[in-house]
Amino acid sequence: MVWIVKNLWLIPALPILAAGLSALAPQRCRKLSSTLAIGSMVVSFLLSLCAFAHTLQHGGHGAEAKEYFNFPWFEFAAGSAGVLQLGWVLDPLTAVMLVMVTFVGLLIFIYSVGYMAHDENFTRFFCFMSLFAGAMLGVVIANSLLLLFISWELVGLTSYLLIGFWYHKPSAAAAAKKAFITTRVGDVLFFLGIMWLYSQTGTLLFYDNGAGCLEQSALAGMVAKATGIGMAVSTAIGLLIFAGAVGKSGQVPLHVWLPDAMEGPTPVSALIHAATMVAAGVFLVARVYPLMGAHAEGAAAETSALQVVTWIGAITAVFAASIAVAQNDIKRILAYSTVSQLGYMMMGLGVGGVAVGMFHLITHAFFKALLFMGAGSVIHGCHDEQNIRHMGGLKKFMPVTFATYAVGMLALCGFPLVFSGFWSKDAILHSAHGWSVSKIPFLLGVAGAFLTAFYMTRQVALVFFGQNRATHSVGTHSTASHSTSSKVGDAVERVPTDPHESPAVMTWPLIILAACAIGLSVIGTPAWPWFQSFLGQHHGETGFTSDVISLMALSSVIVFAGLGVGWWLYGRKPIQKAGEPEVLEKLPLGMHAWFAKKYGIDELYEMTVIRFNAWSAKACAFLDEWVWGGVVLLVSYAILGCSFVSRFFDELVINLGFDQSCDGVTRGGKFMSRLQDGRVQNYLRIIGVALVVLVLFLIWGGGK
Amino acid sequence: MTPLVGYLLLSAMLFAIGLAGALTRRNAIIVLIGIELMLNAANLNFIAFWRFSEHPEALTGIMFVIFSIGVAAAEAAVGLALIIAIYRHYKTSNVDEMDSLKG
Amino acid sequence: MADSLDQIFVLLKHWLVALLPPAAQPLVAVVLSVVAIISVFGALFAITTVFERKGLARIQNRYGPNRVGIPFTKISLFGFGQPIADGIKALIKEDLVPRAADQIVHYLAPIAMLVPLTLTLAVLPCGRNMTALDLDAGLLYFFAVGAGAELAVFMAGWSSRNKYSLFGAMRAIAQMISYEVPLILSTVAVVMIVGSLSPVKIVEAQAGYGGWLPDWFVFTPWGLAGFLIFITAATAESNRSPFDLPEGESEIVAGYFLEYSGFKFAIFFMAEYFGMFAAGGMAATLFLGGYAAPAQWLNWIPSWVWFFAKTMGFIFFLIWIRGTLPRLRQDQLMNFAWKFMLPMALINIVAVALWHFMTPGIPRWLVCSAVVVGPYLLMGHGLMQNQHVGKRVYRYAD
Amino acid sequence: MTIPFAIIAVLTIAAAVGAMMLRNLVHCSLALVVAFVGLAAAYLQLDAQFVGFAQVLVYVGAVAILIVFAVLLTRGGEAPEKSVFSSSWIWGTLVAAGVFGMLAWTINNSFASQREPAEKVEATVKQIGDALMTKFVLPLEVIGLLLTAALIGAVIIAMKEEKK
Repeated sequence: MVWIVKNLWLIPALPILAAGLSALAPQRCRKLSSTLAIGSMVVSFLLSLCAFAHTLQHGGHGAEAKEYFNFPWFEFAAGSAGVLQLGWVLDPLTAVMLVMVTFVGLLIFIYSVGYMAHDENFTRFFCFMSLFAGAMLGVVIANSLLLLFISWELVGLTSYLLIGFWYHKPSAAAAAKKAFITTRVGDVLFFLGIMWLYSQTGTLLFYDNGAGCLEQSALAGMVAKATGIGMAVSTAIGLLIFAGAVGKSGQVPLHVWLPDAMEGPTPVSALIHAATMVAAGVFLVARVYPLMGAHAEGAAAETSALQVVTWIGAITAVFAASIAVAQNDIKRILAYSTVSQLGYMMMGLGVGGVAVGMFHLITHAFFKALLFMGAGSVIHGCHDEQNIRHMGGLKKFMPVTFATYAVGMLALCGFPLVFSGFWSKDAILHSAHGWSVSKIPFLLGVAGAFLTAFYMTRQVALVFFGQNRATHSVGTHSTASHSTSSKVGDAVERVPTDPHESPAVMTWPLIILAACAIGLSVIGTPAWPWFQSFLGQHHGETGFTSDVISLMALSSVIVFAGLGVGWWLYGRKPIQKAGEPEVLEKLPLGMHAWFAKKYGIDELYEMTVIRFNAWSAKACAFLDEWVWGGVVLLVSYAILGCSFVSRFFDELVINLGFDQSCDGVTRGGKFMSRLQDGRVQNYLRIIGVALVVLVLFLIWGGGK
Repeated sequence: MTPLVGYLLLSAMLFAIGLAGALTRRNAIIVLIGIELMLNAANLNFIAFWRFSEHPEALTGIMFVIFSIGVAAAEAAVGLALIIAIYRHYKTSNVDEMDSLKG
Repeated sequence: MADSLDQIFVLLKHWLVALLPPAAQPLVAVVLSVVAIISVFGALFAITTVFERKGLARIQNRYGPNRVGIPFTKISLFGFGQPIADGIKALIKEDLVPRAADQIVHYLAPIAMLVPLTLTLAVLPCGRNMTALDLDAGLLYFFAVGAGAELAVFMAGWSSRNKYSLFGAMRAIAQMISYEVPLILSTVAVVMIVGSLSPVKIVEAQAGYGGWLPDWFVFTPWGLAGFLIFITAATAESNRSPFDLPEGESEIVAGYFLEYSGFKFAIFFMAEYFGMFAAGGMAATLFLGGYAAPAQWLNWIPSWVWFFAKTMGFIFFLIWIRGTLPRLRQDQLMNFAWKFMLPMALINIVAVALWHFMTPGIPRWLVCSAVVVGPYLLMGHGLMQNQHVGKRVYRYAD
Repeated sequence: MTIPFAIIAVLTIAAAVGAMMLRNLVHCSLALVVAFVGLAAAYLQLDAQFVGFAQVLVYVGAVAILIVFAVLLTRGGEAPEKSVFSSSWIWGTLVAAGVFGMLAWTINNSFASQREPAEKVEATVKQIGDALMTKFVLPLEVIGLLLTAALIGAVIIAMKEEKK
């Protein structure tokens, strides 16, 4: 057992330790806490590089490259069955995720040193951030579904803390609650799945040389059994676990929390969207992929849970992209694009296996972090302005941000050949095209690609081109007073000034990420699918076969179409004032309105819940007022009648005996009250007597 | 070695003494002391039965006593705190006068 | 030769016991160890008083006791006759008991003070095979019996019917209870590593000589932290300066033994010293390798010499501290116990657990040191930040 | 019936009686301490070292101090002038005597009196620790929880309620 494998736990432990220490530190020690967080991230990054190198030179591909280290956690019953085991696993999947998370996280930390410079809760921020990163790393290295779930919930908790970081804003508090509760919905099902899995296989370890729940014996056992509604147990469990993933990585119908999560500080959004939280869901599906893909021998592969994954992913992709078209908040647009990209990843996992989905996850992590931090820099430069209709023409004010942002945007759109996004998305589309069940996911994916290109062009055009529309209505706009109380620097002066470029500590991470967003494209091209084979997926054909070429051509055409339409609508003659009507409002049958209010999903949820509440309340009121009320009324009338009759009887007969009975009751009460005099010792005495009596009773044959 | 009966009688005696004190004394603290005595008598029983059992290696009696000592400590702390609170409220620690439920 | 010198007392005892009829042997063996303990530590007590007075005098730049010698001669034993003279004085001095005092309790208090502290000495391994009472639960015994002293303090303070005695007793009890917690927790660390409560086993666990240092626990991160916590808490446990509030002359005249005079007072005095010996011996046993020699080539020196050397070292440390540090304030005392020592002891336990579970090597050292030192700095920083300790300034009325 | 046991028993019972009968509350608690020590000695007689020491540590070291503090805090330090026994002490004594009679009678005619002790038992600290960590781990957790709750509860109850 190699040192790195045995001490893999150090990677998440260090950030968590840093969090603990900076939690102890007094609020003034800003530099201390940031140093702790960044330092721990650096060390974790180096460690995970060691791990990566280890998996490389141990480079058996795929399953045989797994190394894991299990230890008994505690023992709740005698025997080996009662021992609860935890552990961590080091395989290519883990290694890649580790490097990605630590690297992106590190850049985001550095970036947020600049971004949060004015916040007086700096220390708390870094404490939470490193806890967040540590929890995510815990999810990544876990070899036990239980450990994974623990870290998973830690991620949920810290996301709650961070989204609600500016808790003095009611919107932020509400968003935090929403995120927490929405993800809970998924997690409950996830937990059910875990318990079911445990009851089926008796272990929660993924790999435990042969005994793990993802290994052949357990899977075969679960596939053989069938649930009541006919699907295999493995499929049912897979679906339950997938529900957790749906909640965490914002798939339809649980995507509602993700856009609201924008209320947190921008580095948080970057971390949530790029590296940690939403990636956790995709990673979970990839981790339990054997369970998801398990299917009976006779049946086709698509009978497994993967089909659901594919459909959900595809729907999410188009759905969210179409919403993003009509948003005006720069961060919301990115949020919805994240949702749709996550849809792509799920779809990739469903149709193409681990490697395809994970490749898109990795590339997306880089350019999405880039986009968010770019957006953050834009917001920072525009004095906390978030509405893109109040920006414009920033190209000349912040050149570095513009350049890097453009790179990220092109990567997200999948601009052909040089950007990593193109290759990863193309791989997904390719395998979707090859999917044997139906072609609809492929078409949805294509549509999503078009929409992506379109709305990104729109955003960039509105933000960076045209002339600056910021001078009016700064401070009046709703989001303009964003976090004034926590950003000391901007709280004092709200005079509209020219936007400015951000400090170097914020721009350098952008540049590095931009470089990655381009450079990553080399590791996954069809010509040299190193990544795929590293993750242990042996493709039938590699290299540019004819249909690969044709698909690439098709998607390039789609992308160019999207870019072109976007530019034609927004870039050609940029809008002059913020108030101008949206071009898309000319679309037929009020589609734009639908997009703008997100298909009314939120309204739908609230209305349904509220309607139901109100209706049941009315029903109860009705019952109470008429049924019970009526009964009571009737009874009372009956009583009145009876009493009227009985009065004579009463006065003549009862009264004679009544006084005596009263006296009897009084005497009884007196006697009782003597027993019940509130003195402890009397009670104790009675207990003593009772004990004697009881024992004697038991001894003299009362026992049997 | 003293026979089991000796220990049982000793603990019964202690139990009775504790009970008598808890029943007859006025002061709440002494009542609590009596209860502590009764607890200890029970502990003595546990230990004695453990020592005289067929399977002493099971350690059950010892464990019982360890846990009951812990519980007794908690009980003493809370009980005395209650007595002090009552004293602060009624200016008395006499159980005969603490017979009303409402403060 | 060295071995027989090492075991000389053991052999002597066996020889003496063997002289007697077998029926009486166990009893006599016990009596012999009791006598040995009482006489040895009594003699140590006598010598230590002189050393303390002389040492304090040296620190305060004056002469200590230097006159008392053999009567009717010119021979002065550099003042080492002093304890005898003091003993005689204490014996023949009038024994005053306040009229209002609770006679019985007032009489019992010194005994109740001295007996437990003497009993604690029994489990200390004074040398190889030289443990009077080799218990499997020795450490527990040590603390259990030592806890009796608090009650004695209360008896003394309460029975004197004197305001200051009662204050002193209350202070002493609060202080003892508060510092008993970190004291015991710091020993838990050692117990976790050794896996036994028996002092002898603990000493044997530190017997080896790895590398250029002996395997004493004080040479590990957690051991060092535990040692510091232990000696601090032990100093407070035995009411020594700078934790000597219970007998602070300037505030409460002499604390709980204010109303005692003559030999009873001497007993209190003695009990306090026995407490110091017990603490020092336990510190040596737990962290400084007990009777083990600090280096291989020093093994020819008998083990009991090492034990008593380490114990007396602790005593001299206490004397030095007493001559050096000012007295704390009550609230500082309590804050220090509950807000600093207790968390540090708990964190130290975490460090021990890490130490136990990680593979030996540099990373283990680094991680454990980080776990111990980081909170130490942070908490120290947090506790000191709102009190400004600066240079004392002298102002003159004008 | 060995000599040490006789001494212990007499001492313990005498101390217990004293703890229940003495007028001065502080004397009562000191007598109680003696009774506790006697019980610990009885445990040692029964080869239960660990429990004996734990008894001393917990009761003499902690509970006795608690009781003494409570006595002083409730002005119990000086002996009251009126009777220390409650109005209905006769009944209490009778009930206690009845309970004792019943217990003694039961013990005497129970088959337990024929029990023979296991010749050599030892409960080393290591065994106890192992048992606590494996078989009795759940009760251990629960007791820890209980002690924490008791600590907080005691503090909150005894806290001085602010003047309204």
